[in-house]
Amino acid sequence: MSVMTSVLVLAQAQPAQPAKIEAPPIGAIWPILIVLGAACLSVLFEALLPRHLRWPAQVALALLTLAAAAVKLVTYVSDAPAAGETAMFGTLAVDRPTLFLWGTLLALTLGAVLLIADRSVEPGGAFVASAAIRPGTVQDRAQVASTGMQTEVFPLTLFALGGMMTFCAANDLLTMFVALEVLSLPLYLMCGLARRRRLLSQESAVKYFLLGAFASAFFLYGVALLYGYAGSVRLSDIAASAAGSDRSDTLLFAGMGLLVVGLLFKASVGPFHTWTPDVYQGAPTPVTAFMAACTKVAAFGGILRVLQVAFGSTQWEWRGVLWGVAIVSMLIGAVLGLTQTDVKRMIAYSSVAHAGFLLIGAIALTDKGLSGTLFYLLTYGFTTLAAFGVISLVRDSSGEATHLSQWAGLAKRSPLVAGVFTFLLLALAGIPLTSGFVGKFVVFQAAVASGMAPLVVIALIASAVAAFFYLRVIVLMYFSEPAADGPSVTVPGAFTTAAITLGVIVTLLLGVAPAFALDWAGSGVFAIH
Amino acid sequence: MTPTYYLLLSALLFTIGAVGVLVRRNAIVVFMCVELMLNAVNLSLVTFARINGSLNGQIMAFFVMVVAAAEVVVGLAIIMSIFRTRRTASVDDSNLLKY
Amino acid sequence: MTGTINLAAAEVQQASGVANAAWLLLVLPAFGAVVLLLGGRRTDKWGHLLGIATVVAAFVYGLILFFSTTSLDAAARTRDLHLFDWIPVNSLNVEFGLRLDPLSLTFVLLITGVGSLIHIYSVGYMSDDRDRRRFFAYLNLFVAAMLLLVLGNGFVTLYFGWEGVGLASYLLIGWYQGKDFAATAAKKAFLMNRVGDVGLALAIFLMFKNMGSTQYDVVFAQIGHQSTGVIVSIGILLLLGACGKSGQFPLQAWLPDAMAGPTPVSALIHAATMVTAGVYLIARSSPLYSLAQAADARLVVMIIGAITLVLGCVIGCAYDDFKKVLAYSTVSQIGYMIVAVGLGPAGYALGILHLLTHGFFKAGLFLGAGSVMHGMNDEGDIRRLGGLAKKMPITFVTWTLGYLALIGFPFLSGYFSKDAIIEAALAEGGTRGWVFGGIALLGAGLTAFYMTRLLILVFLGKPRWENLKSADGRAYHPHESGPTMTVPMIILAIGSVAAGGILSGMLPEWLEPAVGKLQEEHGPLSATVVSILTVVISAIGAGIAFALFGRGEQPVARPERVSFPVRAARADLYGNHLNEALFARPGVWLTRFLVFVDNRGVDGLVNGIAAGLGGSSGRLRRLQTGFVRSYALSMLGGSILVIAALLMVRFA
Amino acid sequence: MTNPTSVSSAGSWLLAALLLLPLLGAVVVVALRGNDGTAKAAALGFSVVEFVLGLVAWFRFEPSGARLQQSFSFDWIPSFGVHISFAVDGIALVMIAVIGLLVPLVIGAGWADKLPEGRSKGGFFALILLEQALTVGVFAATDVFLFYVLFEIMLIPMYFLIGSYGGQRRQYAAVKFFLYSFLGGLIMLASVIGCYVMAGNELGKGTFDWATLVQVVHDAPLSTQIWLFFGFFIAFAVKAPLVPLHTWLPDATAEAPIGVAVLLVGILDKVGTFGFLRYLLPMFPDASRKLAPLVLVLAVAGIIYGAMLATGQRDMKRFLAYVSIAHFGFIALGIFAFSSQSLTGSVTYMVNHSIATGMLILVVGMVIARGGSTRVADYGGMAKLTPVLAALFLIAGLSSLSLPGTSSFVSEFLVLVGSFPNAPVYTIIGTVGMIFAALYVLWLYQRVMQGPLRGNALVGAAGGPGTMVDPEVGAKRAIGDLSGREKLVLAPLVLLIVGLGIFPKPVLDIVTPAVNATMCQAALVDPVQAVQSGERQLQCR
Repeated sequence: MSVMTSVLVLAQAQPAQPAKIEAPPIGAIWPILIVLGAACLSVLFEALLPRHLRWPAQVALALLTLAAAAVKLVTYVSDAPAAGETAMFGTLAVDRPTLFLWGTLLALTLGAVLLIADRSVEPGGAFVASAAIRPGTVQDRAQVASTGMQTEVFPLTLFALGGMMTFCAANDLLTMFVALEVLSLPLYLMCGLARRRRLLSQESAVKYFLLGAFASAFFLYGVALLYGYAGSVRLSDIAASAAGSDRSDTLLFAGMGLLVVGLLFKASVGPFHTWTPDVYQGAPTPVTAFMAACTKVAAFGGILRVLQVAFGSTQWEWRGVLWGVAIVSMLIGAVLGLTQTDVKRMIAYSSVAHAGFLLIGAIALTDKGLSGTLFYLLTYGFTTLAAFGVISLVRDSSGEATHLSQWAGLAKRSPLVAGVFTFLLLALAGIPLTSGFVGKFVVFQAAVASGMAPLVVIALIASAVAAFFYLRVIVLMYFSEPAADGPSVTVPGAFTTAAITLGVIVTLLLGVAPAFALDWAGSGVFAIH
Repeated sequence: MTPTYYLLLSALLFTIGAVGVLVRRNAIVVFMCVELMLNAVNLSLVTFARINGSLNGQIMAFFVMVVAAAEVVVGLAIIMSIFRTRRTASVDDSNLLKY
Repeated sequence: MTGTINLAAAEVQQASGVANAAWLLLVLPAFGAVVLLLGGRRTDKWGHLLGIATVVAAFVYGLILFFSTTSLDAAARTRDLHLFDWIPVNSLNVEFGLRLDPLSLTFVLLITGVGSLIHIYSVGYMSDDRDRRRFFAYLNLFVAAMLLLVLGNGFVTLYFGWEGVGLASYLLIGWYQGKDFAATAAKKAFLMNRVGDVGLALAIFLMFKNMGSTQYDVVFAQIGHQSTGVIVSIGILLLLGACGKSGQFPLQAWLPDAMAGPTPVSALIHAATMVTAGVYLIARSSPLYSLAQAADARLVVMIIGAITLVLGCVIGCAYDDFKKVLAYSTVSQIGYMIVAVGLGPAGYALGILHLLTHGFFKAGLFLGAGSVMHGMNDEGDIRRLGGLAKKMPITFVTWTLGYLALIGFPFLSGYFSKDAIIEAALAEGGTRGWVFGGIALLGAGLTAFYMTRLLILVFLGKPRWENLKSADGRAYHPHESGPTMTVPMIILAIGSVAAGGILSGMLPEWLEPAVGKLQEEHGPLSATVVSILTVVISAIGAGIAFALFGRGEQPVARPERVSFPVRAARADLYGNHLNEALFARPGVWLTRFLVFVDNRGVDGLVNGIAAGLGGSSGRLRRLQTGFVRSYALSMLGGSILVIAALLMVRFA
Repeated sequence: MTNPTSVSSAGSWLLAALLLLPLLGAVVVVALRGNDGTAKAAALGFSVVEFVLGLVAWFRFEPSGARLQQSFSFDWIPSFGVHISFAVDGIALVMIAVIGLLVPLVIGAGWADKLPEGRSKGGFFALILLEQALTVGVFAATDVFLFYVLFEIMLIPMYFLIGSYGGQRRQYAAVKFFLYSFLGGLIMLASVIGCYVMAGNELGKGTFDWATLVQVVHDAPLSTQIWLFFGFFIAFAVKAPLVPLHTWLPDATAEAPIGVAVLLVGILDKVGTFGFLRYLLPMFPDASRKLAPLVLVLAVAGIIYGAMLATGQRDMKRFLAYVSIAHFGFIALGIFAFSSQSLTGSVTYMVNHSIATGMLILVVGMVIARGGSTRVADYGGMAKLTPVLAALFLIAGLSSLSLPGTSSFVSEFLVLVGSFPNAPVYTIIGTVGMIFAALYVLWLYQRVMQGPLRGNALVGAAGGPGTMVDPEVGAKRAIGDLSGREKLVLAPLVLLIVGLGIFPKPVLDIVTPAVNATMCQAALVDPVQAVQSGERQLQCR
């Protein structure tokens, strides 16, 4: 509940007459409250429930929470003010983009929770029975065979989700910082919880944590400098100061630079992506799915808001720099993806390239750019989620078989899985009739409309390069002979099936009939108060 | 003595922290360097609060401390688990994931 | 000069009456070809009869058409039969129609007449070939295409027939397709023809560009209004086409090789009809060549004709292959015709006259050669023949008549047609007249020389074959051919004797509506003098031949130690070497080079980019060292860059 | 005369059926793939019905009617002004008819092919039917977005057709094909977006409707037009393919199964030249005029280069690819020579090339099926063993070298005669290409069909040297001439080659109005006006 308190304290500092404080209107932020409340409840479950009840209880709680939050969200949307409103004394802005992002996050988390909860693909689930067990020991080998799992992953997921939702609604930088930590810290932990290959899992946790903390420091220093510049951390105040302040612009731009670096890190935009491949590879696959889909959504939600609300008026100074960043990110993702031999790492580099595409939409700074980026996030999230879901199915005796050579001839073993994965890869490549194409299209369209045609051409070339590594997997699956002792495809249980199906259906639906989602994404802009 | 010196000191501390992250091998020390960076920011915040004549900056510094504390909890847990496994806290030993 | 021509062009009537069925001329032989080709082995038994029947029917219809035309006024003899719009696109309308006028009807009779004879001859000649049916199909195909060539009422229909006869020629030259040399000769013929066709095609394009049509009536009506450049260009491009088809310099090399085909083919296609299509083309385009502005084009035509004339004679003197000597003879005789039509109004009719007489005697000569080879195990080396006159009397007599006609023995066909050309060339006047007349006279002498050599070595002298065996090991048993072969030879021999005399009087007048009035000009020498001179020179040539070859034994093996001119002539005056050196070899090298460029250069670039990306990817991924501190470093570096850039943009 | 933008929706059910039937067919055939026999029969049935539908559409098309006929349209993505709208003009119609013709033949030709292990006939034919549906869509789409979508989608079945059913290096070829086309397509996407944004600026709301975009874009400033032109051009030039963007084609053709090679060269590649006509000329008339010399250089370079490389190939299928490259040079020449004759010639060239080269590929496939090798050096003297095959080979070859009397002549003649007034030098070089055409066709015919028996398979079938049997008789027994099925596959092509060579008017009548409308849209005027009368004159409303 730290967010709540922080918000209250900060709010008290702002008004001139503290006596007039009223109870904050919370109708708009029920979804956040539900998620965070459920997270706390979930912690209590861990503490109080007997071990064998925890898993069912946690799963039920998580699913119920998501459902309740979604219901609240939907009921709120139906009569929400079109221009959006602020809540919690202006620290949270609940406007159309926020609502869209919340909806996206809730839906993606549903998929992620389903993957996390699955206990059929890997008997007992993808998570270690007890995080305290040292890898390589007798206990470790025992826990691999056991069916228990560390159910703390559920509260951690809910906390992270709460942080993400707050992050994209945050209307001032301090709230944003706190939300950033709330979403990050659980993820650091979740990365280290894999049942198998624990060394890799722990390593990824350490790397993610150290780099994440490092990036947070940058972010925070940026906040400080901007505070120094504007005298406030509220986004609208910064925008107002940027329009006419007598302070040195050095503070503004240095602060902005540091802030943006922190955000870009979270969004795994190159060259701040270095954690991405290692962490994606090392983390348990359901967590990778959650991280890849939801963190990206939240981070870009924050980036969009910061750039549009706080720095819209200075865009001519910084836009060129972010052009460069976008190009670097696309090229790094596309080129380094070419030679990857691990499926998860490959998708990681793909996500770096996608981050570059998303950044193009984010720096378009138009309504079209906003709605396009939002739509892209939606499409990308579901596709990635499903892709990692499929990756978790291809296994051999030592767990997931993520090395590409093990995927050779998969289509002969399991045409369905190969077909689904092919479809998802094509979506990632941006082939028409998949959501990936529509997403790219709307983003690039917005970019061209705001005069970034050269950037779009580079992006398209990068897409073509990236298409190669997606194709390589398809070639391996379809046109190569399977290895004699290759991996088998596990028949997934209901949870994983549901998650993959969700992702695939959304990918297809948004590719074939994207109109309704485009309308949602374009239904409103950021509230500036 | 103008507040600018505090800002410079803060920048210096931040830089020292950043360089520390780059040059130190021990995970704990690296993590302490990150803490140093956060505290450098705190100094900035307080200084700016002073310059701006509002309390917000100081309040924010408290927030940062709380967050840093939370980070320590998580961070030490992670570092601990890897130390137990590898019997070393050197971050350079964790490089199975690469290329 | 132009007035009469344009008049002729303007007075195109619509065909009516019997002429309405002129499409039968095309359809009959084509029908035969289609039935024989699709019918397969089922038609083996009667296929050749169908082939003959269709061509004879076409001949009969041609005769009826001819006589119905002669009954018309001279002015009404030029008629068009519109069949359908072939390629209509906006301003371009290529009609599929027939032009029925004295010129085309003359050719119709020649083609179907000689064609019928050769069909009949082939029944005997090809009796041993199990694919005889297909042979007749091809011959029919040829007749149909050749008729289209001469009957078409526009340059595109002419082009259709032009390439169609090329195809038939290709198929028939390559008849013995199991043999590489036949296949190669066929390919060579087609290719060299294509070179000429490009000229014809470009001429057509020029016509469309400048006159908006490719039909004879429009083009000939408009041609007078065009600039000299256009007229000369079209004239020379048409000539290029004629060179290809008629084996004229510099595209003469394919014709001797074409003798790889069966002998009836050589007679029909490569002597009597197809190779004279170039002459037809130029005569057909007389409204163009007759223009005063086209004088340069005419000169080029004459030069080409004259060069070819001499070239053919010279090489003909050196060859030892029966058919190839005849082939070079054809080349040189067509040279005469080209010279004639190059003379313009003074020569069109003479060229056509020589074409017709040549059609008779050269076809007869080839059939005779075929008869000899048929009886001699397909032996074509004249050094291995000799003394066949007694064994093959009919062949000998008919052949000799053809021979006499060719060398211009007085009052036989060649005498009328060739003398007239020589005379007209001399009448051109001035140096030009002397040069071309002189060359033509020289050619007459050479012709007499090599033809006499042929006669002696084949029919007279000692039978050198008696102690030899043919390549497949059989002994030679020369015998006279059967009636299907001898009858056509006899008929052609009669033609060789009489055609010149009959035609020389009537033809110019008959052709007037098509090629204009024959303008008889009188040169420095009178007609009688020219005739006497020609006969004398021919006699000298024949005499030398008798002197050299008529006495004493001729070696069976070819003497290798010979003087340079003979060596050069044996090597086709280095025509093939030239082609080889100028086109074939550089072409091969260029192709190899381009294949290399395509694989290594163009595709190499593509694969290189791919490899470069892959390589840089492989190298860059090494930067992802796995050390968290290096990641932090890259982040820090990136941050510094971003901030520096931001500040630079702001403050620069 | 025709109003370039007029639309008539009469008979739209036909077009809808043309689009959906192969799709349905693909689904049915996949469902039946367990049983090869039924699946094959179903595939053939669907493709034949599709062909009949195509014929009906042809006869219901009114050449003098609206530019776009049989149209239908409904909203797809309203917020972006994207519609699912289809219609045909004369150019699209003839291409759709060709697709309808080729697919049953390809299915017939592939009837007895041996597929790689583990692949089913049903899957193969289903992919072909899917490809058919998509290509019909590409030609019929009148919404630029829809066109782009189908343009990219149609790569995927082809990718699998090459990659799953192809030869030794199929992976390389499939990926190369896909990436080449995909990159081209993506660059086109940039231009599509550019046009859309322009329309948005101009009209207040963006649209992808082709006719509207033509109106909006074709007045754009030259520099803008040039950029947009290049985006489309590169995509189409890759697909067509023009030199130097051609190197995917030899690999793809060489590795693809024969039937797929037919579809690739006969249909898929035509999308490129179709795009020249449908998109480049009307939408960017100024840029087209400005850049015509560039395209013409590439075109004639392709004619000569393709022809020379064809003669230098050792592999018959690669040979076919280079032959096609030369032919595409002619098509591009005609399109960018800007006369109604040359444009009509190019369109008919597209049709005739599909027929003639399609036949040549099928025939070569039959040769390969008998000799078991794609190398030219492994053949010789086959005409003796398989005279019918040799005859059909020759017919296809002659059509390929545009002998008069074959349909290709009509188109090549139109291209050249129409190009000459505007682009004489290029036309002359192109005409010289005719010689090369003769060279490579006859070279291949000689090597494969004529001369003595050569090659291990043939000589081996003859019993090898030193056997007592007459070698030819032996080989004849082992290597049969065409079967009835094979003859049936080739017969329609021969009929069309000859029929349209003698009487091309039915095609010309349908194509010319569409070409005239294109000329009007591009503000082009025929260089040669009619001499006889004004009625054939091109008039724009």
